[in-house]
Amino acid sequence: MTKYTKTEFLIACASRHVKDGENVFGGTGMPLLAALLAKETHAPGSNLISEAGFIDAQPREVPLSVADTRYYYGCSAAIGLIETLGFLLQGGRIDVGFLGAAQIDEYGNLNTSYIGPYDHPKVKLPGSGGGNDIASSAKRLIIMMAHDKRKFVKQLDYMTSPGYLEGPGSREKWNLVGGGPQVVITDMCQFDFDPDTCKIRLLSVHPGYSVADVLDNVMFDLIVPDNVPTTEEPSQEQIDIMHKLDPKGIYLGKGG
Amino acid sequence: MTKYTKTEFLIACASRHVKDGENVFGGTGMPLLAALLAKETHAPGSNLISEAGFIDAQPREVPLSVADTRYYYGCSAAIGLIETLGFLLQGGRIDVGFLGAAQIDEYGNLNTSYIGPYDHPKVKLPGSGGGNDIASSAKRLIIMMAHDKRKFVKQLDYMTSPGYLEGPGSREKWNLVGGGPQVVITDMCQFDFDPDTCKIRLLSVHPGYSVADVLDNVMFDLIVPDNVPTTEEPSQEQIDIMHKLDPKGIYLGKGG
Amino acid sequence: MVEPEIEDKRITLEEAVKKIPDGSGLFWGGFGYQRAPIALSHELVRQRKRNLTIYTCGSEVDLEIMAGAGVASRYEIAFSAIEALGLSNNIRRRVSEGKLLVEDYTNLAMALRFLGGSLNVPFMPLRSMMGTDMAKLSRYRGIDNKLRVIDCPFTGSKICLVPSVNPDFSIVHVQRVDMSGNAQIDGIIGEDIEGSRCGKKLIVLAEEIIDEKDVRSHPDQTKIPAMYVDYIVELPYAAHPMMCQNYYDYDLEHLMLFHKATKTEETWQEYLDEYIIGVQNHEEYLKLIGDERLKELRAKEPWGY
Amino acid sequence: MVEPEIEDKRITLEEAVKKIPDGSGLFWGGFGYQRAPIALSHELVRQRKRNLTIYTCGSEVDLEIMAGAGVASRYEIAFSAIEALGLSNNIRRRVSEGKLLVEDYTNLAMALRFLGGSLNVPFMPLRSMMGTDMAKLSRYRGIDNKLRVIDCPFTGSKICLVPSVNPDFSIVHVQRVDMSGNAQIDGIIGEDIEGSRCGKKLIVLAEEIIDEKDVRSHPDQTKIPAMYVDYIVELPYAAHPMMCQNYYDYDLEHLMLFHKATKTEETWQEYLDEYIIGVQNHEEYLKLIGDERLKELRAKEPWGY
Repeated sequence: MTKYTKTEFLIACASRHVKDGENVFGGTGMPLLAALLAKETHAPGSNLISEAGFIDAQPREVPLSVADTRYYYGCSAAIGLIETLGFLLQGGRIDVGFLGAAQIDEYGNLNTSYIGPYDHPKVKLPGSGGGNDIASSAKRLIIMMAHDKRKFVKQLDYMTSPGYLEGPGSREKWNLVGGGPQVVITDMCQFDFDPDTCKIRLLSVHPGYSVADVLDNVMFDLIVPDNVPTTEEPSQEQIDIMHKLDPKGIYLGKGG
Repeated sequence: MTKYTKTEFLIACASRHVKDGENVFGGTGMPLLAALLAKETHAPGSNLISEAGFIDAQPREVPLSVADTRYYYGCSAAIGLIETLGFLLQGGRIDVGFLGAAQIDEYGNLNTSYIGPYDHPKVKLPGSGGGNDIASSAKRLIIMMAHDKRKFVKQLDYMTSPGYLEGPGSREKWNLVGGGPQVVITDMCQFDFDPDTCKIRLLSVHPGYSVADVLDNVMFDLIVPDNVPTTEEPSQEQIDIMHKLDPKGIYLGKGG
Repeated sequence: MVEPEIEDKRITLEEAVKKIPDGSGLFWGGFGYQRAPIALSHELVRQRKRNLTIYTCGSEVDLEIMAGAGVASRYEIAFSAIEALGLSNNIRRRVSEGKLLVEDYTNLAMALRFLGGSLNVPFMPLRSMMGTDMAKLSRYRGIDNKLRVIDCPFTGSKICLVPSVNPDFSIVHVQRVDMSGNAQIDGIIGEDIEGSRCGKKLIVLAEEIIDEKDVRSHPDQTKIPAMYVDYIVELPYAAHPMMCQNYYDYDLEHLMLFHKATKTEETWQEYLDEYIIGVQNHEEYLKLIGDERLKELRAKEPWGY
Repeated sequence: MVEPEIEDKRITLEEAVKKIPDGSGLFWGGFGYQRAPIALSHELVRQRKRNLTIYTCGSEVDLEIMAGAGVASRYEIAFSAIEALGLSNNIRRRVSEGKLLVEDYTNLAMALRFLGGSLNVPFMPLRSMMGTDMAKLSRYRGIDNKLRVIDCPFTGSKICLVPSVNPDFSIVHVQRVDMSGNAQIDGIIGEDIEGSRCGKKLIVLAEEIIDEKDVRSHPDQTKIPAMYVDYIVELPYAAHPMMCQNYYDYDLEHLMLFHKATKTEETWQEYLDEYIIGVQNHEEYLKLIGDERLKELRAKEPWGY
């Protein structure tokens, strides 16, 4: 059995959701490593795009910012936001977007703006950035979150980015370009969404966790299918490639 | 006395309306030569812009098209229409635009689209191109036309580009960016516009023509001031420079 | 690392035009005398395409060819003439005959319609056209579908909305492209950035195919990333008798011959027979123009023409 | 030929900042770690500017500085964090204290607001924000002035309109500029094309002044033509501790020191005293960072960082 850290597990897990030939908004951090790992393994023809303006990037070192010059060398075009978020994303040409969040509700709506009431926020979070744009217009959304019960809420403090909003028909009502969330990856399990109700559903639990663990750690009702498989573990090859991509352990951690 | 052709006279006359430091849409033909002549004489700091995307152009040979590569060498930027017609022109940054027309009415409105009724046009003309954009948004408009009585009409067959529309307050009503026509230069005279009524007014007659000639050759009422001066003639220096700019006589004619 | 297989999008001009069904809408690239996709208009004629709608700001010789040969029946454009050379005679005749319908916009309006299409929004705001017949008369869209003048919900002032365009195909002619579609354009871009992104399919004509490495070592020069591009046609002198910066100048002699030929239906039909229908393909057309003439037109350093 | 006198628009950083009155609105250029006008935020602090409104997509260290030092009281932005390093601690504190009001938009919404301002139209259409709290809650503009969701007059579908921005000043940091203002930007442009054109006055910070001939021999590289530019400040390492492609990398050590310092008000005030208020100008700041460190950060070929 391969030895792996939690971070390595999550990156390998996320990378499997990227398909060959897809146009991917990678951002930074774990999603970026997941997208790069996919490109180095099963999806060599995927096209890594940074919203700052880099198209088909092939960084030799992991960038710290979506605008990091590390994205430049070997990319096929370096343009700007109107191109990436306007022409490409809103134009319906982005297959996969990655987002994180501080809170998620049962329809996959996300909060990255405020903890506490809007009028007197306890914590100002980073805000949307391109997140609402990506959640509105990417064909599929992959959400990566730390699994803390207080983050899986019945009611968001603030809805920054649309999942399925109020449920079936909501995205259509607002004429949104993209298809909505496909999967939520936490350090405990994977969720997907029930196509009829648009509600969050358990997809798989990670090794070492049970369905009961997950149910104990969400604050909303959760659809649990009869059979919940165990999430696939990373291969040694995946782990080795990750560390080649992040040799300094910027995202993977020094311990590796 | 300097000898000159009608074309040389008109170009010299038009060039005097360009001031130093101004941003000028030059186009092609006589207006272009007028703008270049101004730059080579009294307005060295004027900025010649082609709507195709050339900024601060300094062509060594006269271009035949607003997109002619002859505009490129030595210009300071080569961009596109959104830049020139959007950011610069609609943005209110163009001081002078030049236009020609097949018909003009007493408010300086122009027809460059159709002769005859719209439903069964006798002649399809070039259309607006950037003309309506320039007439809407340039701070001042300089109009150059061949003087044929049938062109100076009470009622346009089609209004392509706005002069003062229906008169005082009309441009404000439509929230137009630019200031409207300043001067009309024909091969017989110059017109300007009465600031109170926005109606066309005789400004000067060219040598060899009388006020009566002009009155005989317009189909609308014309404001004629008590004193109508004679239009200034071109200098030998202006003529020499023109021919340096158009050595092949593309616009000046072979006879020179 | 797994090397991705680079998709080769190159096809022939004949194959490209076969993909365009009768009745299609086409964004038409180039501006004025620059980078006009003339060779593609020739092949549209040879394949006897019909009822095309052309969307562009101000193409010239190509619009004359497509109107004159009956390929296009609708133009949504701002301008038709050969600029310094004079009026578009074919278009003038076809309009009078009722065989060509022209919906008139301004250059900025068309550029914004392409920008709106690229942004996937239904309209763009504009401060031209208002107060004139351009905002009152429509040839075939119907005036409410041609544009709307509204009171701005933020300022209360008048503003014009023009509907976005997402045509079936975009046709763009560039200097260089790699075989996956990353395209470089030298000099002015006219409305080709927006035009290349607004179409449902994009066909790129290029003077030259370059190596992917040349693209990736100068990413700032890529004006059209490969992900927009469906088909590539390598086609030297694709713009003749118009110009292509850093490759060749316009052929003034041929342009004048062309313009003269369009003056009557009879002489136009002769031109059509000799230079377009009478040749099998672009290579034969170039032979007719002659190697020597083409060499004379080659761009000289540092002028680019 | 009469040679035009080339206007020299160069002024010092101190002079540039003196031109910005308290209460001004500023477009703030750069994106993420790239070409951030950090040095200008320092000088705003040194000159004790107050009540500025900053318009940008997602600046980072500079937004932290201006919030932390009390220079800005309103942000219309999409994002605030130091990306990989973590949250914006100063902004978080100032928002909780009620000293900083943040009006939340998305990156695309802000970029379009600048595009609308550049085009001199009152709004731009957008397909984000709808259905979420971003379209329901406003911090200070009032919701009807923050955006409008309307039924498209052409399609009947929902579309969001965001109001254009024409701030008093645009601040943009570029690699190279000639002394009349023609500016070249290497690599990604973020929202700086639109941002540089939407302001009433434009101040350009540049790493290097180049000769006008170098501009005019490569017109395709001019990203901001001189006619938009009011003032130029030549300022090497203007983005430190952020990066500037082809000139220098980010200073990760200093960035981490900065981020750590913002964690408490006390340590932030120490940073402010030592690195910003405690130095006379940008040159002294650079001395504090040290020549050796700056040399280490210099970009290496062919990577550009």
